[in-house]
Amino acid sequence: TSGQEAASTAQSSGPKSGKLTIALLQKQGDQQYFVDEATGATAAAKKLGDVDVKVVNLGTDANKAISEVDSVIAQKVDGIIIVVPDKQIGPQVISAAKTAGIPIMAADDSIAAADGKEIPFAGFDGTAMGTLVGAKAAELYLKDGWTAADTRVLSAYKQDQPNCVDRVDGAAKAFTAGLKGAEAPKIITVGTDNSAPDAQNKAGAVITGNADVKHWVVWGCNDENETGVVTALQNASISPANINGVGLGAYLTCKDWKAKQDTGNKAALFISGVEVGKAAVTSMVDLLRNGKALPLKSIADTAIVDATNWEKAGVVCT
Amino acid sequence: MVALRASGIGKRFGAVIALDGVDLELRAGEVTAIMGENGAGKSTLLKILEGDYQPDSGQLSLGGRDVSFTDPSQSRAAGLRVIAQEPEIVPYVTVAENIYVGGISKQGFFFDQRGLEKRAAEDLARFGFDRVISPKTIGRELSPAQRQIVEIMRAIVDDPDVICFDEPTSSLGDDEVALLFTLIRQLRAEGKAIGYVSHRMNEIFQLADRITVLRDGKLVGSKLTTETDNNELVRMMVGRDLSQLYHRQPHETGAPVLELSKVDTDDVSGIDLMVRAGEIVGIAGLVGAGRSELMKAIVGDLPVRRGIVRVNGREVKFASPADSVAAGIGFAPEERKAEALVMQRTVRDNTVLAVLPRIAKAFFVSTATEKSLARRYIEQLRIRTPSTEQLVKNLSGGNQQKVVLARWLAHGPTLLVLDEPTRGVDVGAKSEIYGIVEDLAKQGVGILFVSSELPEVLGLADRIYVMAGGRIVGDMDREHASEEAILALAMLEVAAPDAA
Amino acid sequence: MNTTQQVAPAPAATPDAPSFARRVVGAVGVQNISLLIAIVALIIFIGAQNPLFFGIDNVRVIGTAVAISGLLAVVQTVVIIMGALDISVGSIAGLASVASAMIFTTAGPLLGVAGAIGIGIVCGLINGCIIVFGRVNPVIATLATLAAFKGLAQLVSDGRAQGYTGADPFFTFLARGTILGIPTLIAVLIVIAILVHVVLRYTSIGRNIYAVGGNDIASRLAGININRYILGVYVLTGVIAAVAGILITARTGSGQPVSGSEGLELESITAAALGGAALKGGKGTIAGTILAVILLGILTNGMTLLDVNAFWQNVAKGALLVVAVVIQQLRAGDRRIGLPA
Amino acid sequence: MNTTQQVAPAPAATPDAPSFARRVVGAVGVQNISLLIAIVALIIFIGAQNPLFFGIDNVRVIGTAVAISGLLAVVQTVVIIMGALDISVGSIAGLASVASAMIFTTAGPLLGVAGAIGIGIVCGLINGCIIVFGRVNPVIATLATLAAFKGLAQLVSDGRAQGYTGADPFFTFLARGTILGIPTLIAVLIVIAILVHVVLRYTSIGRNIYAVGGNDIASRLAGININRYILGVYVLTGVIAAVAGILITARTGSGQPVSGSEGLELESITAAALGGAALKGGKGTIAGTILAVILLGILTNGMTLLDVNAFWQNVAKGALLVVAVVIQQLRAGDRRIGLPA
Ligand SMILES: Nc1ncnc2c1ncn2[C@@H]1O[C@H](COP(=O)(O)OP(=O)(O)OP(=O)(O)O)[C@@H](O)[C@H]1O
Ligand SMILES: Nc1ncnc2c1ncn2[C@@H]1O[C@H](COP(=O)(O)OP(=O)(O)OP(=O)(O)O)[C@@H](O)[C@H]1O
Ligand SMILES: [Mg+2]
Ligand SMILES: [Mg+2]
Repeated sequence: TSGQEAASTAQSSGPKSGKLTIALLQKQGDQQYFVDEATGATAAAKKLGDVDVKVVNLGTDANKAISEVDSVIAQKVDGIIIVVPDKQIGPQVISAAKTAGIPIMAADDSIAAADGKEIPFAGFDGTAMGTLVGAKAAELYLKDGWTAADTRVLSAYKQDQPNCVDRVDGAAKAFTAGLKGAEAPKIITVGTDNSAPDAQNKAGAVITGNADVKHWVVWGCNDENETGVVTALQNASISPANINGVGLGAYLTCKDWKAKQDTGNKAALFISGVEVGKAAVTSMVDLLRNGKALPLKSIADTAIVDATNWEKAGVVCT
Repeated sequence: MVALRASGIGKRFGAVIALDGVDLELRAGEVTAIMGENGAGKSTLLKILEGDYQPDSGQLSLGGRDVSFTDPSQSRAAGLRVIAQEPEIVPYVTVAENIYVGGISKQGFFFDQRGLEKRAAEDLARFGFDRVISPKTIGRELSPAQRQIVEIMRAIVDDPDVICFDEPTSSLGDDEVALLFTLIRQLRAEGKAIGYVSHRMNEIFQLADRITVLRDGKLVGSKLTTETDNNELVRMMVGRDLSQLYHRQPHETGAPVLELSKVDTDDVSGIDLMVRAGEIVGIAGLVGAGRSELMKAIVGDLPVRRGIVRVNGREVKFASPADSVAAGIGFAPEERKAEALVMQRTVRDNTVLAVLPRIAKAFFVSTATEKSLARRYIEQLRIRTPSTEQLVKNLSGGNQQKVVLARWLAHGPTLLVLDEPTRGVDVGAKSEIYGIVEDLAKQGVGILFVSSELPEVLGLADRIYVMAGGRIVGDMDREHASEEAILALAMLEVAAPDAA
Repeated sequence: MNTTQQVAPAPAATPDAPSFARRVVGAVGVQNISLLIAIVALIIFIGAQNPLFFGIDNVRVIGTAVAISGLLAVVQTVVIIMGALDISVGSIAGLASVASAMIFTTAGPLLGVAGAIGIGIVCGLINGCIIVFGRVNPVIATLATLAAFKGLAQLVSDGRAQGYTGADPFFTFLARGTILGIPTLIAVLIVIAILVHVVLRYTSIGRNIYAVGGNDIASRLAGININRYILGVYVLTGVIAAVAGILITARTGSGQPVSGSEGLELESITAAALGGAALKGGKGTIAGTILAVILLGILTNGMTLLDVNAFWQNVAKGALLVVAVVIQQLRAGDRRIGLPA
Repeated sequence: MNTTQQVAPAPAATPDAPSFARRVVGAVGVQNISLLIAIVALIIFIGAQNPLFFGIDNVRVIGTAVAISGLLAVVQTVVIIMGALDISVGSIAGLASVASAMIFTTAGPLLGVAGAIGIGIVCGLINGCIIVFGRVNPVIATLATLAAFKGLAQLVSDGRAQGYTGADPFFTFLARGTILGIPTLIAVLIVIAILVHVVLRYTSIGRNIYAVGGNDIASRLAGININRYILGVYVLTGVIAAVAGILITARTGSGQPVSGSEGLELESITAAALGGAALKGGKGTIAGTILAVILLGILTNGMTLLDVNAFWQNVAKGALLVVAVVIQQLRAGDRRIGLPA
């Protein structure tokens, strides 16, 4: 066959009773945020009763994502929630699920079918995350009264990861916009492998090349990048007062705050993975049991947190 | 007719002058022996003929035409083959494929395993080697003798005009040597030009028509075999007379250092054997009799399944050679390249390998101590090497063998087990090695050695065991031993149905 | 002088009607038998817990999931038999993936495929030339090109997935079509595996690859042009890696510079080694490699099916790998000395 | 008996005052000379574009950046000299990193360090035992434990960064302190490199490691207990990998199960190979490896300093690696036959 056979779309026919199995396919399933998301999903399932959540780690592998979608379809799960490693595979994933007649929703990264129509989504997508981070960085910058001439922005991320690109691009845009017309400092991008030591190493070289800079604004694709750069700055004897780092995730930045350290990690975007997981599973079960359509966008709770309010916001610091 | 002429060949390796203006002629229908001490340059000369090495100076001509080969495939195409001193075997393919390696693609794109095996069987049968080796055996399971035969077959099946043998008999037993000689005579009769390198003098006089002698990389001269004799040859090679090969100093024997009673291993069975302090015990037998396996079992390399082994009166169970070395047993294995030498390391490293813990002070070893130790044995065994720091892989075959012996002389064992100790060693050095062995025995060391050269067994051993089919089939004192007696025993038993 | 029997006992040579079981073992090979046993055991274990495992759908899923890494494992086996290694296969696949999608976008599917394969040939040639003419050890050479080719793929794609092939009939056929009922992906793997198997086993080229890997000195002295074989095998690797890249594009619907191809080098080496290829060269079979690929595929699929946590999956995979190889080694009955080959 | 002189002409033994330059080359080694030249060329090139490169601060930055991978490269060199490979070093480092942070949180820094090193020993022992007693090829064995140890690290940490060591004086000293003006990280690397160098070069243990790598069977027959050496070297690797893990914890301020340690295996192998260690065993030096580590560190630092895009960095790194090794090989003047070692 050519593979293009019209999908005999047996659209999920009415409410189901009995035991439900929902597949939660996650990119980077070994990262803290996604571990939280899986925890939230499982917890919600337990609360709803008679629901099984099957958690699958896709790493950063787009090909594995396709294989695992096929796999859970063959296993006849009742619903699929997917966090794609790459938005571009959206059409393939969606059409596979549609063909099999299994409802699908996206989490954390929205995806669209071949016709450009986005499917229901839970979470908070990369650009939106970046926007909050950039805005916070701009706010701090203005508050401290820094000037473009003696300030540089360090933006650290893994450059071949689309999610990272979305985030830092969003941050850069929001930062410039948030300056309210003030001249924007130069943004230096630092390519890393998304780990803290590598961010620290790479930032070290950049700092050397910009020895005359007084103030630093820092953000990154995740907390590892941001804290790595901040550590490098502090190791280069730049005082925390001259660093405005805005983390993403808050799981590493919180450690400084918890220990009451004077730190350049001034704030961080906190997204509750637990809440995203809960929201996704709850809506999916609602669809399957009660036929209630999936909400097109359920945006999770997000908050910029800092040393004063991180605990209240629900950040779990291990 | 001169089939191959090399004139003025020169070759240096760094500071070592391996060949210096050497001339060589190989005539069609004649066997030309190339003789010389270890390191005289014989193998280097053959590798230059083959195109494996490029000469620094000189000219080659083949069948009257000047040639220069940059790769062995070219000399092969031109009808010249060299049988290397160290056989190179492809480990995980059959003997048949090993024999035709490199030639398979000439027989067409598709590979016909059955056909190849059949051809190999025929070719082996043609030269009588089918009794020693099966075309289906896998390369890495071959014994040294079988490897050598594969190497020989590889050259022959190509039907070249010029064939050079580099010490083909050093790991063969009398039986296979006889087959090989028949083969070489047959080739000579067919009008092939044959070069033949060997350290066994008697072979030269049996086989060669002409003899070319090298010394220190220079040509000493060429003679017709009929116009020369043993003594003159030795003089030409070594530059002096050798009074006698075996010294035969009387020595006292003491308490047993090694006793085996009813020992079985996977390859040998029912072995009773004893070596006393100060006694030289030889083991004779045909190739494949299980001698090497027995030696390895004694030193703990192969497991002893049943029976009792006593060393210095105490029962031992060696888990590995580390135990036997610690118990004062030294073992020089048969396959020096695979089992004895670390080819990429220096002469010094290889010499001191077994004594490192002893010469180390709190784990630290002094290079000066190592060097002086290595130098001592370089002198004593006349190892031809520019320095203690030469890599062993750059030594000539015979000199590599001497390094193996040096290791165990340095170790100073109470029992020395030697498997084919003089393999590839020149006459002069042999005589010295015998002298050293007898000196050791005089100092009370027990010596157990395996040799496929019967004269060596007869000349050196105080007592001789004969092995066949994995058993000891007889033992005799040197007074009662003779080549005939040994051969009769070795072959009689093998004829009996499935001795193992 | 009738010593023949003892001197060369060669029990395999004397056809004294071995039992059927023994003949089967002989044909499949000891190593492969262990793999088969492991596969059967795993199937029974997983199937007992979840009968869905036996569904024809699931068999297809496993097959398509292993197709891409299987292709690379097949070709890595050839490289390993030759005594070398190609660490850059994943990067070549990534480069081919973006190239196929980008060329496709402007010039259609056929040129997209042809272009990707052309790039695979060039990459293979580069690897081969560095090794042959630069005299660089294969591991270092391909470690270097692993970085270089990856960088190139990122450069041409700016690090992003490129194009959309999901609407193209040809790419859709690759990703989801079938040939005689067999999913195209699996069919491609089967065809290439059989071709490579035949070449290795029944042609002089294949036998010479074994010879080069087993003993390069012997091969050279016997007149085999080793350099030509090295170049040839690396070009083959480049081509098959490019095919893998095209399949990645087809499956994901876009050209992926890194995602989907990163890490394939270790996977392919693992499969080849588990399948019995000796990293020292000269030994290995396509059958063994394919069995290993199937074993690993079933393992991954089964663990997801049984809902094993991703972290436990790592532990279980490592442990199973060790157990499988240990059993293999024990059954092979080699002498237990020196460093294991 | 007066032929002796001719028989052993020994020109190298006679100290005929070789030129100074030749003696230097002899002491440093041909391979290392190429690396030194590459380093100097790179320094001049980068420094010419950005003089800040020469700052003492930047030297510290480079030094601390390479410390962790340098440690693993040193110990990987030992494994490679022995003729084996340890692919699991990164996973051990990750496991040690989380362990050190978790134990620290409840029991203080000393126990944290001790616990991590204990875990390193156990991991090394596991690797060694699988190889020695399971008779599994080192590459496959450590590929398997790469997965298993990583899974363990993720399991104990639940995939999260653990603890906070940034406020602890000891861990801060490791991360940011100095010893005699030298940053602690660099000092640790220097001390361990020198120790390993001395052991390899001047002790019977080291010499036996070279022998085992050069010819394991010959070493065994010469009375070396090879299994003990394999076990010992893998335990050493485990310990040093654990030290690397502790340093990762110190640098990042928390125990990282995967981040920061993944990929260290290829980096360490690359450095060792570039430094002249032969993957077949028996050859390699710590000096060469350290030079290679420095070369790679300068390259990464310089490219970031000169603002080279990460994608170009990959291409440049691959290309430079090839160039460096090709020059090395050309200078070594080995015979250009067979597969390059
Ligand atoms: N690759 C090499 N590098 C350095 N020196 C070498 C090399 N090959 C041979 N030599 C030296 O050249 C000399 C001649 O060696 P060759 O192997 O030709 O001797 P040979 O006559 O065959 O000795 P043998 O009887 O021991 O086999 C020796 O001194 C040897 O050490
Ligand atoms: N590496 C090996 N693997 C398998 N079988 C072997 C091996 N080496 C020898 N054999 C076989 O073991 C038997 C005994 O051989 P062994 O080498 O002990 O005989 P030997 O009397 O020492 O003769 P040789 O002079 O060939 O060493 C023979 O049948 C031989 O084919
Ligand atoms: Mg020779
Ligand atoms: Mg023998």
